[in-house]
Amino acid sequence: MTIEAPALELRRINKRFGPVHANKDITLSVNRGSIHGIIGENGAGKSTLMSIVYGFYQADSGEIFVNGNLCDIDNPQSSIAAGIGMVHQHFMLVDTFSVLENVILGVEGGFKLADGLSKARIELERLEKEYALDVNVDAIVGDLPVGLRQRVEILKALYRGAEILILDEPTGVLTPQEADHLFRILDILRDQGKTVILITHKLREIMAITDAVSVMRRGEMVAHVETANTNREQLAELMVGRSVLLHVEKEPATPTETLLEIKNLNYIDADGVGRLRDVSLDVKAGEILGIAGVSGNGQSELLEVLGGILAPASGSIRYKGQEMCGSQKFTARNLRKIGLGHVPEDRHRSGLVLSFSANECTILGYQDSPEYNNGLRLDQRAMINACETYIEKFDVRPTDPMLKVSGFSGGNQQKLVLAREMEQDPDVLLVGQPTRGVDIGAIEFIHNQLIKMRDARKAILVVSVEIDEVMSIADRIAVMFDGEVVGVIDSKDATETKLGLMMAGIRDTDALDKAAP
Amino acid sequence: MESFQLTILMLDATLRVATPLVLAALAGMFSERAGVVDIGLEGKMLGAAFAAAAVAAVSGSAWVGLGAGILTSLMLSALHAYACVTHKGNQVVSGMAINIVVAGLAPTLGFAWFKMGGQTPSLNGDARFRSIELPFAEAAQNIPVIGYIYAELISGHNIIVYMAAAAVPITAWILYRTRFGLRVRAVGENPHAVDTAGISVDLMRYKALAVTGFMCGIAGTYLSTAHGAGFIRDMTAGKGYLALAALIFGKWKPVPTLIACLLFAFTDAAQARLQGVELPIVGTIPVQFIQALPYILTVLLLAGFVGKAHPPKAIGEPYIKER
Amino acid sequence: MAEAKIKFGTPAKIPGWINYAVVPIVNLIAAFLISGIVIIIIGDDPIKALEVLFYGAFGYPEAIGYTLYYTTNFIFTGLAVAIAFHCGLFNIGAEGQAILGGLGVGLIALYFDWLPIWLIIPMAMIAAAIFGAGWAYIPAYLQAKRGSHIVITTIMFNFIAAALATYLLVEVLIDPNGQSPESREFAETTWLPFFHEYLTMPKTPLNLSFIYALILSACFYFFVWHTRWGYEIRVVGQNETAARYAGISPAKNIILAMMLSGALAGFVGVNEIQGVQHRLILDFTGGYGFVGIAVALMGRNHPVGIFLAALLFGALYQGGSELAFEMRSINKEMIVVIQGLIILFSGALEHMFRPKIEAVYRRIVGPQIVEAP
Amino acid sequence: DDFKPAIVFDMGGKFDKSFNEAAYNGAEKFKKDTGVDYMEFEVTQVSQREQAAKRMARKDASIVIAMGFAQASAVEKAAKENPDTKFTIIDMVVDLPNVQSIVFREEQGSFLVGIAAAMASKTGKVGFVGGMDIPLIRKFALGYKEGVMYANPNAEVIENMTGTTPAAWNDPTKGGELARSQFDRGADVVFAAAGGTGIGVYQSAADAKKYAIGVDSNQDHLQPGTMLTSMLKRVDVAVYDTFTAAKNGTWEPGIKVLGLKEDGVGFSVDKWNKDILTPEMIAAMDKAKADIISGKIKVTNYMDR
Ligand SMILES: Nc1ncnc2c1ncn2[C@@H]1O[C@H](COP(=O)(O)OP(=O)(O)OP(=O)(O)O)[C@@H](O)[C@H]1O
Ligand SMILES: Nc1ncnc2c1ncn2[C@@H]1O[C@H](COP(=O)(O)OP(=O)(O)OP(=O)(O)O)[C@@H](O)[C@H]1O
Ligand SMILES: [Mg+2]
Ligand SMILES: [Mg+2]
Repeated sequence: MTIEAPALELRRINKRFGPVHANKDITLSVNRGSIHGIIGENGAGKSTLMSIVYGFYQADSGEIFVNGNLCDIDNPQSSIAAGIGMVHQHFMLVDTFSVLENVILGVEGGFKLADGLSKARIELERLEKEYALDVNVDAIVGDLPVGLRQRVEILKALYRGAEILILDEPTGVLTPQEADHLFRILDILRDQGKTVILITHKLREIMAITDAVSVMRRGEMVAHVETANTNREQLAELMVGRSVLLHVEKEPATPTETLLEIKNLNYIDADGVGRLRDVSLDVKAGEILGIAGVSGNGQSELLEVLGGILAPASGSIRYKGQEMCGSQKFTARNLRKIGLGHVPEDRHRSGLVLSFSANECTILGYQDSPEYNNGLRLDQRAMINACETYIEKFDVRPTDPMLKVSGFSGGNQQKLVLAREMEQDPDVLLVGQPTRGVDIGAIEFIHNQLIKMRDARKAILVVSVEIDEVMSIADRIAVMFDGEVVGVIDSKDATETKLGLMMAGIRDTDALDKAAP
Repeated sequence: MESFQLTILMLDATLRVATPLVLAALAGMFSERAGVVDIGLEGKMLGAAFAAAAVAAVSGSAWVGLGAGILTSLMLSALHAYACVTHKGNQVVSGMAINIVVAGLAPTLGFAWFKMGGQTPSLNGDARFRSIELPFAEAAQNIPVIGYIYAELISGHNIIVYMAAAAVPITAWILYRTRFGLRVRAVGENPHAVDTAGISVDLMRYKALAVTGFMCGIAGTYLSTAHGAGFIRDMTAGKGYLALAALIFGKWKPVPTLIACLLFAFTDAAQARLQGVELPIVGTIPVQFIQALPYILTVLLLAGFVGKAHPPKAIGEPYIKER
Repeated sequence: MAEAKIKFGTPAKIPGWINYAVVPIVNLIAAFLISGIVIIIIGDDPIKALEVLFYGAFGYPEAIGYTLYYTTNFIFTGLAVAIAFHCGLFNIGAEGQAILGGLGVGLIALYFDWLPIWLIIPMAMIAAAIFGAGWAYIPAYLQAKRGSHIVITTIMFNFIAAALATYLLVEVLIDPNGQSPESREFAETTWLPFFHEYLTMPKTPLNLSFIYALILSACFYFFVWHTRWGYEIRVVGQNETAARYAGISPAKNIILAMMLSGALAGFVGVNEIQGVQHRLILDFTGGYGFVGIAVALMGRNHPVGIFLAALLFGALYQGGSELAFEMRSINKEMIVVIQGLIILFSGALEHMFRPKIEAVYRRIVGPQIVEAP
Repeated sequence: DDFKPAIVFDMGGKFDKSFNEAAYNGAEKFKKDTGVDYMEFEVTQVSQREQAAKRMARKDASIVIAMGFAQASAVEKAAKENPDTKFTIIDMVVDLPNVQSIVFREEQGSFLVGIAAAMASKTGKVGFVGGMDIPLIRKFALGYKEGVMYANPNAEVIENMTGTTPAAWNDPTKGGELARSQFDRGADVVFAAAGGTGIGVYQSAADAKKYAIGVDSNQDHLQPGTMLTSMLKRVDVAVYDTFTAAKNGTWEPGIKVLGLKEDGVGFSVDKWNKDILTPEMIAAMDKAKADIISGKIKVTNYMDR
């Protein structure tokens, strides 16, 4: 038996960021032509490790072997030369450029762009065919949905001749369909002999597609297993260091009065496109209404209209019986006073001010509440106390309320936002993408919190692109397509196929029934 | 006919006044498109104006002066890059510091060298860029309209005016059609993307700032050895800031920036002719208001017609890899 | 392993005094070194120059009075630029707003001087604030509602303010008995009290405005970090989307911040016109608005930092004039060079020596081992 | 030996190519002739005016010359506080027992060069370029205009001011453009009273082969061949004489008006303009000068409107 050198081998990698030892003596071996998963809690050091492999950061010590050869990787260029490509968690694309321009950036092949562009166009066509990666190469990247942007990133790597492709949480922002498509692409890549390293928080994906898994915890590599020899429960335990419940345990809902009632709601965006069309929904106290749908079908706009950020074109919204549309009170500020909580979809863009300290972020949106104000003064003590309570209740790490939130990991940032909105004890809670980019330990926690709120007779509306998530926490599920509500079903009756069809815009109940098992 | 001729002459003045603005604004375009704010255009121009005039006076050659102007401006640009790129200093402060240092240093050196109160000797002959008569300009003079336009407006400028005219398409070509331009634009939009593509962000910014320095050097040289004939302290008189305003006004794009520069220059040329003119109804408008007219007009245009500008996304932020 | 530990041991935490004292001092020394070289080139004694500069700024009571008087102006413009910065705005218009502030003081002092002293003094100060704020309002409104770039509009408004002031002083407010473009002297009841009227110190322009500037600095700190309005301004400045999500109107806060900024800049008019000149004149803003940008940035937009930066520039202005006075070869241009070099080294190149200084500190203290959390 | 003269220049600085520079030249000449050094200061901030005047007094200056109208209130304060120090202010009147005020009749000199301009002009149009629009500059402009009209009642004067900030005194490119715009409109002689901005005006005139008239000091050498003449304002002489008088003990407080009669203003005739400034022009100017001195011609002083 010939021992083929592993495609990638890491030996005793160490990396520190100030006081944080992000990677401790990491050793890893990845076989050629395999898909290798890496999992771990938020802040476990996965992204750091991969950034080191890609030459973006430099390890304090340690060695990297590619195909058995010691590689001195000290910048992305040397890593690209060694055949490594990386798709970063936050895409490294220039939004104002076309796909083509993004792909050739750095490998333009000559001073005049025209030559490089035409060469790249041909090459990209080939790659697109070979790996089923269709994108319009002349589209402006900023206009593309995330799924397509990711393909651009993959194309970028392949165009540079990557043999080893690293993907950092690629499905975090993808719809299930997009994720499926991605996995098909990864499969093809593997079949073509490429090596894929996949970082993810989703055990389902690990089980579905990887050949082997490595688990990281607190900067250390704690386990390597063959995917075939493990299961989700075991992986979860390895990751978090305790056993994790992967299913949400909940009693059936006992909804009572309607707290949020939406009738014929329409919203037209700045470009004159109707983003919400005659949406009618209601949420009762004591239930969770899940909104499923492929992202970009009006869910974001629905949340922002309900949150008082966007002004609807027409329709009616009643909070606790009070008509909001056309009312002076229909502002984000007043809605909070009336008893609305809103966890936005994107914590970085709207939920937090990254340069603020944690305690300053805990009053975002509630800055004029009497609780935090003492006459003219903002009551710093009250802010810190509240923040400490949240940190304690929601198990946020690190625990210092004076730290800048940019220094918290995504999961912990999400917990801070959730804590802020939930602890104000709202009657109606809007939640967008509750667990995006969050590790499973935290997911479990967040889901339980939502159920607890439901059981405290609150009306909760959850928007999520994760079908699993919607199915497991929602009591009723509304599916949106192209700005309209395709249908509302009881989650007991929901199946993945049925929801999938609805998400594609199919209303025909016969077809749905037929699809039902 | 006379008003036609006056209009042409006014446009002629517009071109002369616009030249340093165009060169400086395009210079700033490279820097700002690469993500580095450059309010040091003023200082670079002033430095170049001084060096060009001083060297031209000594050497007797405007071209040698131009070389000195460019070299000086390049050095100042390198200083800006050293502060803001290498040491991640604040770009606005660095630009201001350069403006202030040059404003003091140029006359100080000028006084030490020429003992003429910080001024350089008056330049004449080959020490100054002279007007170029284009072929047949003389003959065309008498052809109505077209010939007159050719002779007065197109012909008879100094070489740097033509350089400025050429700089617009060249800049557009470099920015949009070359590898260098692609990388400059990328580094100003998303330096992380550039870094992960294996290109050094710092080096790109240095290069872009070098181009800025080069073009600013020409702009400054124009002031002292082409349009004027010698250096006098503070002779840029805010043109660097005006060029920056034109750049923003033109939304960081070559042709709109050119138009903004021409507009500024035109209002400037027009206000000279409006001073003291009796207007119907309002009578004679106070000189100060006529002089403020270009600025008022700019504000009105900005408020009325020019929509929101989208500056390069990474502008003003020093690039720090480990975010 | 022990070796590895040492290698990866977290470097000792850099104490505050390194950052807030050693680094700035090293930067200043560097600026003076380069200035010294220039002074040597023009043939004078740099050590003596430094002595004169320092003595001129702090060496005797009159010098201190002048230094603090300049400092007052820089505090006002520094705070003005800083409050706009907190809202994510770049106010280059402090110069024009200061001109308008002076105009406000002048109009009240010229036309309402029959009012009692306890009324006219605060009225003139309020007028300065209102005029400055009003002048900032237009660019702010255009930025908030029409997206007109505030950097351009404020630059333009500087020119327009200068034109307006020149027009008024040449045509309207000019002292009918005088020949220069300035108004008549104000009635004494409108003057702000000088320090030398109450303290035993020589006559200097230092007046009540200085105390006022210090009080405003404290208010600034309180407002920006300890009130909901300051909080909202900072949210808008850091993240407009988050502001909208939190029910904070970016437009309203942009206008508020700019008007506060304009009002602060307008107080230069209080110090100069009401405190010192006692008549409306041209050019009293003397570039304080522009230097305010450097003051705010060097002071990290924090009132304590702004005070220190303002003091530095105040000292430079006053010490510089002493230097120009005492040393023949050093003229006003040379002073400008020194000021520029200080802005360069303490502002733009502030990080140049930091890593080296920190490295030296670490070598002295040695590494510390801290485990990851 | 213990005679200590002092001079405070105003904002333009001692190398402003006109007023302050003329004073500097006068002071330098005094230093050369007598070997007595003088103290000096260039004002850069408004508040420095008072500070400088007082500091000179404190340093035991025997005589302090303050340049420019803007220093009036500073001189007033300093003079009151230092009644034993002699002050001379130029271009403005301060009525105190220890202050001498020297004012020039710029309008008279401007009147004369206006005559030359009108006579040299073939088109009947002449130009005027001022720095900032302030009363002093209007004084120049008005006298000039009257002179032009006196020589040619049909003439037209095109008048331009450079700007509204102090930068207007140092903007040669703008000055050049203003001059060109006047040439474009038919003017063929231009008179600049604009400090450093004038340099650009003269250059522009030389480039366009038109005539220009200098101001304050004799600027004819700047562009030999196209400088028609210069309107002289003998600030240098005034400074020199003031120092000398103070040294000799003949200095007296009060107002000193320097017009044509006192040779305080005038025009230049020298080797650079001898080919352009024709004997007829000189004769006309000399005649007007005599008439002004005798009171036959009244030139309006803008300040006395
Ligand atoms: N640039 C940096 N500066 C300082 N600390 C950093 C930096 N990058 C990462 N860290 C720290 O290193 C640790 C590991 O971070 P890393 O991004 O590798 O985690 P991760 O496993 O990718 O987390 P996630 O699942 O949230 O993506 C974290 O504690 C983080 O705080
Ligand atoms: N300046 C910093 N100082 C300390 N830690 C940092 C810093 N910047 C980033 N980090 C850490 O680096 C890690 C990775 O950052 P990144 O932006 O990828 O966030 P993330 O945790 O992956 O969140 P998300 O998945 O929501 O994007 C985070 O854990 C964050 O705590
Ligand atoms: Mg990560
Ligand atoms: Mg993450």
